[in-house]
Amino acid sequence: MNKKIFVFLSILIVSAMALAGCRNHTGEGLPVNETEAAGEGREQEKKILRVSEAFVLETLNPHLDYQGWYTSIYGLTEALFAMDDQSSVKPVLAESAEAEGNEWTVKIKENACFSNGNPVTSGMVVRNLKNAGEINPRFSNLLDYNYKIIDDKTFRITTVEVYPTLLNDLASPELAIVDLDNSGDMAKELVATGPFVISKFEPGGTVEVARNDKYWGGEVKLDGAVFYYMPEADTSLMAMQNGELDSYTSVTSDAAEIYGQAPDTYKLVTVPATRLQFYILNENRLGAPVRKAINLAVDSEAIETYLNGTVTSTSGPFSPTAAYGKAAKAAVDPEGAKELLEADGYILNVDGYYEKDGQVLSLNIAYYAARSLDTLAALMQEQLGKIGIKVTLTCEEDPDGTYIATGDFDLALYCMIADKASDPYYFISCTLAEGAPYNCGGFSNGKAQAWIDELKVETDREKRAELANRIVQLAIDEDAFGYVALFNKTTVMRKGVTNVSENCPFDFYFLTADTDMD
Amino acid sequence: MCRIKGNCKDKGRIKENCKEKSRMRENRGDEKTNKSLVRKRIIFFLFLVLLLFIISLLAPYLVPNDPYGTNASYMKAAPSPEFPFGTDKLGRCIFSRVLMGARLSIFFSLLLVMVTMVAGTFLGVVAGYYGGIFDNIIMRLVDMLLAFPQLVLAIAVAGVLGGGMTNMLLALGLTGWTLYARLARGQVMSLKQEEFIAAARLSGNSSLRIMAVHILPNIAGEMIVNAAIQVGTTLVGFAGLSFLGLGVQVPEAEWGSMINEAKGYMQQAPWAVLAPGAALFITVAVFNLLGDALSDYMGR
Amino acid sequence: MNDIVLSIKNLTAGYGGKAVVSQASFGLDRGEIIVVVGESGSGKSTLLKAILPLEDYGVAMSGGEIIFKNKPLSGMTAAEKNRLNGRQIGMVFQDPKASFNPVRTFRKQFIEALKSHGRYERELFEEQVLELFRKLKLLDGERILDSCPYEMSGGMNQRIAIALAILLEPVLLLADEPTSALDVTAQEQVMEELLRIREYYHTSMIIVTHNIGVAARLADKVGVMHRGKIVEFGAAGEVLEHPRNSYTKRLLDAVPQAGNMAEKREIKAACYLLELKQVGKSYLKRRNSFSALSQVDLLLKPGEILGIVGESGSGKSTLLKQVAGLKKPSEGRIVLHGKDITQKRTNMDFRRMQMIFQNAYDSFNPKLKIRHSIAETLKNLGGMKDRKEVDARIDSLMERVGLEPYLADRYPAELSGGQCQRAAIARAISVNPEVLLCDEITSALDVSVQADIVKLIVELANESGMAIIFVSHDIVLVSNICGSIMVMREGRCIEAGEAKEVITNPKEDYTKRLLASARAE
Amino acid sequence: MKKYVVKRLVQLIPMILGITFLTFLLLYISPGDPAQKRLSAQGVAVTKEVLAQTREEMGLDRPFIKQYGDWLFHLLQADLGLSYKDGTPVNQKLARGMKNTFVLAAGAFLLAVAVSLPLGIYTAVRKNRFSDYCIRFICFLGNALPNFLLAIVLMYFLCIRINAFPVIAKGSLQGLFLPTVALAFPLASRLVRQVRVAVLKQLETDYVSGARARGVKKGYILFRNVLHNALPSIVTLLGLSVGTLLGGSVVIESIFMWPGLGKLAMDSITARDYPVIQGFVILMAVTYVVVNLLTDLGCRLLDPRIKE
Repeated sequence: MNKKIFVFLSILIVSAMALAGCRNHTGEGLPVNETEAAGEGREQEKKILRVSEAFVLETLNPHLDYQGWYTSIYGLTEALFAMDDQSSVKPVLAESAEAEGNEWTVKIKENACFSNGNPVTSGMVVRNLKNAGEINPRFSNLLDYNYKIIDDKTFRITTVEVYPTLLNDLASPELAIVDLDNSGDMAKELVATGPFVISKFEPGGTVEVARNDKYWGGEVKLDGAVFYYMPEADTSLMAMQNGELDSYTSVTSDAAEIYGQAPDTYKLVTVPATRLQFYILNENRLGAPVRKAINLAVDSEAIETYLNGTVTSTSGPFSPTAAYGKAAKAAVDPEGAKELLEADGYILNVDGYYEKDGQVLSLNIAYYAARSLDTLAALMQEQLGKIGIKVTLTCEEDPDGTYIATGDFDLALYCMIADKASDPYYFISCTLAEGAPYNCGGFSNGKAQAWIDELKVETDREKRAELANRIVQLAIDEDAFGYVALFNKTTVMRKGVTNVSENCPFDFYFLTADTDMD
Repeated sequence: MCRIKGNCKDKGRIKENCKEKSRMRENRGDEKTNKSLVRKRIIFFLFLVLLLFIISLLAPYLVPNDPYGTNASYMKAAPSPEFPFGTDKLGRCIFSRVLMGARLSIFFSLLLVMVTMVAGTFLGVVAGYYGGIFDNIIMRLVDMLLAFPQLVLAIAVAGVLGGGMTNMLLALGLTGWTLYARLARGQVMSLKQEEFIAAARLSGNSSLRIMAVHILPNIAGEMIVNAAIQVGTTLVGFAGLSFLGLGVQVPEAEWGSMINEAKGYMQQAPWAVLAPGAALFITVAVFNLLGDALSDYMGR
Repeated sequence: MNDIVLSIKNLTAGYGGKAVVSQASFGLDRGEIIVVVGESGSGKSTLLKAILPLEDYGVAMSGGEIIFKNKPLSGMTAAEKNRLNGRQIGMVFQDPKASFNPVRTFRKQFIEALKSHGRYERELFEEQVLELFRKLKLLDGERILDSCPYEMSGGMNQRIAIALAILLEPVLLLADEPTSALDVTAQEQVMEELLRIREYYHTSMIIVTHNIGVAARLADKVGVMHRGKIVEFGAAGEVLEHPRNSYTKRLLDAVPQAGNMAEKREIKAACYLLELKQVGKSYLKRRNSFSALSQVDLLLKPGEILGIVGESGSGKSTLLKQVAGLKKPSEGRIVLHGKDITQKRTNMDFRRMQMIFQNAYDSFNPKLKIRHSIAETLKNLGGMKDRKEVDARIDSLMERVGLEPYLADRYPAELSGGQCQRAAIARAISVNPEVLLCDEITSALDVSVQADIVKLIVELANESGMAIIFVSHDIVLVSNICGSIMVMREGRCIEAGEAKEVITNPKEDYTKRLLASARAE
Repeated sequence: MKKYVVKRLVQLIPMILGITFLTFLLLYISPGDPAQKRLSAQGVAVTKEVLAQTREEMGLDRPFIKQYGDWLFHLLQADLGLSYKDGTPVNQKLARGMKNTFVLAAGAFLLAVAVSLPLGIYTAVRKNRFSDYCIRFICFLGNALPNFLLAIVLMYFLCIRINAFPVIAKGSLQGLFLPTVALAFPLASRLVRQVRVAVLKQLETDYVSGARARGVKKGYILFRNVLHNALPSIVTLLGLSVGTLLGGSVVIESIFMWPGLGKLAMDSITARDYPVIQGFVILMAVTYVVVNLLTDLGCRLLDPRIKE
């Protein structure tokens, strides 16, 4: 009798498994579209590059929020100008741009045209700039300027006051130039000037692009590319090892180590990028000697080794290759730091911490658990502990709403993009200017403010760089800020994959016409 | 006890004979030894639970090296005599961190289960005994909390109070008590029909005293069984929340966050994931086994 | 010769080695009915279960043999035994609801049983069953087949169970207390049905019961069992009229006889102790109100013993709960000592009126010792605070109800049914109440134990002069002890008055029917 | 019957009001401002004027009660509003999340039921025999193993080491298998024990020994009677487990990169995307009530006695 039950039960299990399995397969409601099976992609004659990306688009409209970054990564859109590997502005759709005072005359390249063949006219460019100004609050200043169409390929922009970094703004990927008449509501289709055109777009899912045969900038080597949405970095690592990916950026330190062990299959390229890890010292709470001691104790080289390969230690906020990145900071000197503290009246107590009139010198580091700031906090806690400063850590789920806004910290960690558009003014105005959102450590220096005002209107590039260096050096010498490290842009490429803008420090470039795979 | 519902005649007569029948079945051969066998199992697992608890209490003293001490030279080192479970990405000794993690996980799980059991049982008994509006309010509250996705609660609380153990205790606690409330209410509703409750009312006991002396001891057994099983679920709950980055902050050692950290470099240092994973698995297993034995002892 | 269906020779059987039945032997001819009588724990149902062993009964035969149609049972293989169940030997259970799956229609369960024995022919089935129902006087068989067991009353379920057993035409029918779970009218129908079956199908039967009345009505031969041994066996008339064994004699005397009537005690007091005026209780059941009790009046003088009789569902227990204050009446008033206690009762009122419940085990908190439960009543109502005084009072109470004081330190589960009820009485009288409410206190006990409890209650009443309201479904028992009687039917009091008067010439025909079926017992 | 259904659905309204108000309150008082999150999504700092302008555009400067009131007003017109994170309609995001989670949850549910029902019955029928103990041991393992640990280990061994399954689900059967197993195994191990208890409860009832005494075949007893009567409690069990599954185990979805409801909820909370969270909470409340209602109705059909 029992045998009969057992046989019956096993049939039930097998049939149910099959049912569950096939039901998934045939179900129309499959979330992710059907593409060729994993692994054999490369054997077919078509060259399709498979990439993973940690961000996902809901619509293709480049002007909305940061979506321009991703349409640029997908190789769909281009702006008038762009940033080259040495983070200086180079013309793309534009031919040239001259400025007298606050009047800029911009000429568009003769052969620049959209993927549907229509030429890029100055009228269309101005409409794009206005459209971006309307829907993207960060570029609302474009609406204050007035535009004059001179002829089909030239137009003039008059800014309210002298605005030397206009070209840097025009180089931001959010100001991509799109054929507004034929792209509909840009929810599913997009007609732009990039080397690739959209072939399949799943909102919030996988994106597929194909070669733009009518590309104005010459021959496009790849046939197409697929961008998978992979928020979890470890999953990308496993997919790459499993042969399902060809290249991706922001490689974690652990993954970098594994790829490093197989140089013949994977090519790793690490370039210091623009994302800066830095801390703000609270001048209202900490005396100058203590702040200097802290800056002497924090050892960014050691931190770089711990974060093995994902960051490069730095003395200033900008990459050393840039003209405006020449600031310098004192070398690490724990002993010197201790002497400073002792000179300031602190005595070492029994359990190894400095004390002054009964009060242990204890610091509170406020941080948020992203971009390895948590590891940085733990490492700084240990390094400061070595020079007798007791450190407590507070993790906030949202820094801007808490310690940045209230200033309730001794040491505040933050990580942000310092060099947005290869010009120093943006970062300095956000962190060092009077009343700047991130100047919450009480830094105020008349001389620095004067230089900042001068930088605002200075048009000459060398003068701007020299001014920026002077301001940053002042902040370092006053021990108001501590610049720790610049995140690297680490790109992994399977053997034979070339030109995925791996040397460019900016995150918003990836696919180009020259990208190739064998 | 057999409960005969429906409209059969002379309920008393049946109950008497059913009791006799169940008593007869009681003293059947295998039933007797089975009971003592189960008792042995319970004592064995109680011993194991006690052992784990003692280890977790003495963790700071048993720890071979400093759980928070990072040293660059031993990053992702394989298990060795000096580091019994090897080291993690920052060179910290995993064995000591697992021990410290035990202190955090076991102690707070037990604490949470105690608190939710007491609160849940109390509210359940009140709802069950008084019925009417009490019952409605409490049960609607239970429904609302159960429908409320625990995830939203946990993360929202993380936002309001910041990460750490308090957040996890609150997140799991706010919905944890509902299980006991529903269970206690059900038990009390059926117990209320028993004649000894009527007898207690007739001998002048106040409702409070009836609840405390007569109702509570009779449902305590069931509550404890569920509490034992709930400890395991809470442990996994804690680990799950810190796995999502909502739980304990970085330097603290908690099994869930250790697994979360180590899953990145699982290929070079699998022990960094497996050690906390195994510790979590064993602890949850022991509590589940205890719960299982207790529920057998209570007769299903 | 070969019409001996079953012969048992010095059978010993029990559970896990402990022999419950020892050296039992008797023979059963075709068409003969043997009734085995005995109290609970005498091993009578174990005997039955030894004949038809099912693995979940766990009954093991440790000696003697059972020969069924001259083939020893013990020698049979499991397969042979399986074919025996239901086909050759039918079984009827005490709890009518137990023999059927409550939520499947009778038709499906009948077909299932027939199919298992390969005797199901689709066309013949309908006709075959309806014919059997007509024979056994089960009216509108069609409706029965299509309804579910939970919709039918206990009595109907039992009769259908017997019909199904007979449908398989077994040679032998075993019945374990078939009537004890039913009320009087249903018992009558079941007994008639069994007699009809013996007449049509000559099935021989072994019926086990603790009720002497059933033996008198059905048995050809009667066996009396006491602690696992058959102490007496013989023709029904001979064993019941002039029993030889002393235990049988004591058993027969314990059965309440209709004859002896308690003479009414002369009651001195002028005013009434307890008055109930037009008391009613209605429940809201799915919007239509269903009245369990309507316009009941009751007058109780100090020291009077009032009996309330009625079948279950007649509202007698509900009435008692109203009097005790466990439930509030929907209409009417309850007056105790001239004070209206309908809505509000003080501890003083509770002290005056105490109640004893039907199931002794349930009236004690299983987690507390008997001593604690009684001490609780003494502390709350008796106002006794001092520990030693309370313990002394409890010991004297235990002796008063005929229990050794050390039993007070036991848990309820460790006492027998009778002992537990005595402890409950001790608790009730601990605060010298003026009224003692007894809710079917004997119906869960064995006959012999029943008699002792009743004797104790009457003694206590006479001694302390307290009044008693005695609720029961057994009109004969009530007539033996009560001065006045109230008969209840569907929530109404249809007849009340002197015990003698109500018993000798009842006015309502419902009371007549009650008396008739009781006398038959 | 219909009246009962209506009554239960009406119960949904106070619950939704209660929960959404609680969520809104919790999110409103927690620090962090959606506008800030949206503008500095890529770590680019934002000036104060731009922030103020966006806050005003998104209506975040309105008082708490007004924000909740407006949201409620729109809800009555079945419009869940636009997501703060990227301005797409909330119901579009929820629908996509729901579809993904449903595909995964349905697969896991079917797999769990297909495995746990037969095993549960089998262990009940062969109580306390060797097979019962070892099956219960495996299930007990499943209970003690947190699903995220199981997921990592499965992915590590099956994807990388033996390369049996693709890491990117991509909707192919292979891709879906691992997350379904990782979700189904813990659920199945819990269900087996609960089904066993439910079936055992029926096996020990009196009518089973009654049927055996009548010589009814074992098969009839087990499948027609015992299982049929055990179904109501089994259905309730399944109802409870559906609740947890549809919540979408965030962990499994994030490890296997499956953009389901759980992941959506997690992201929208860190981004303080109030409309999406509210939508998610309503979805959960509705699911909870509907699932409970279905289980109740199922029980009523199976056991007529529950009517009263």
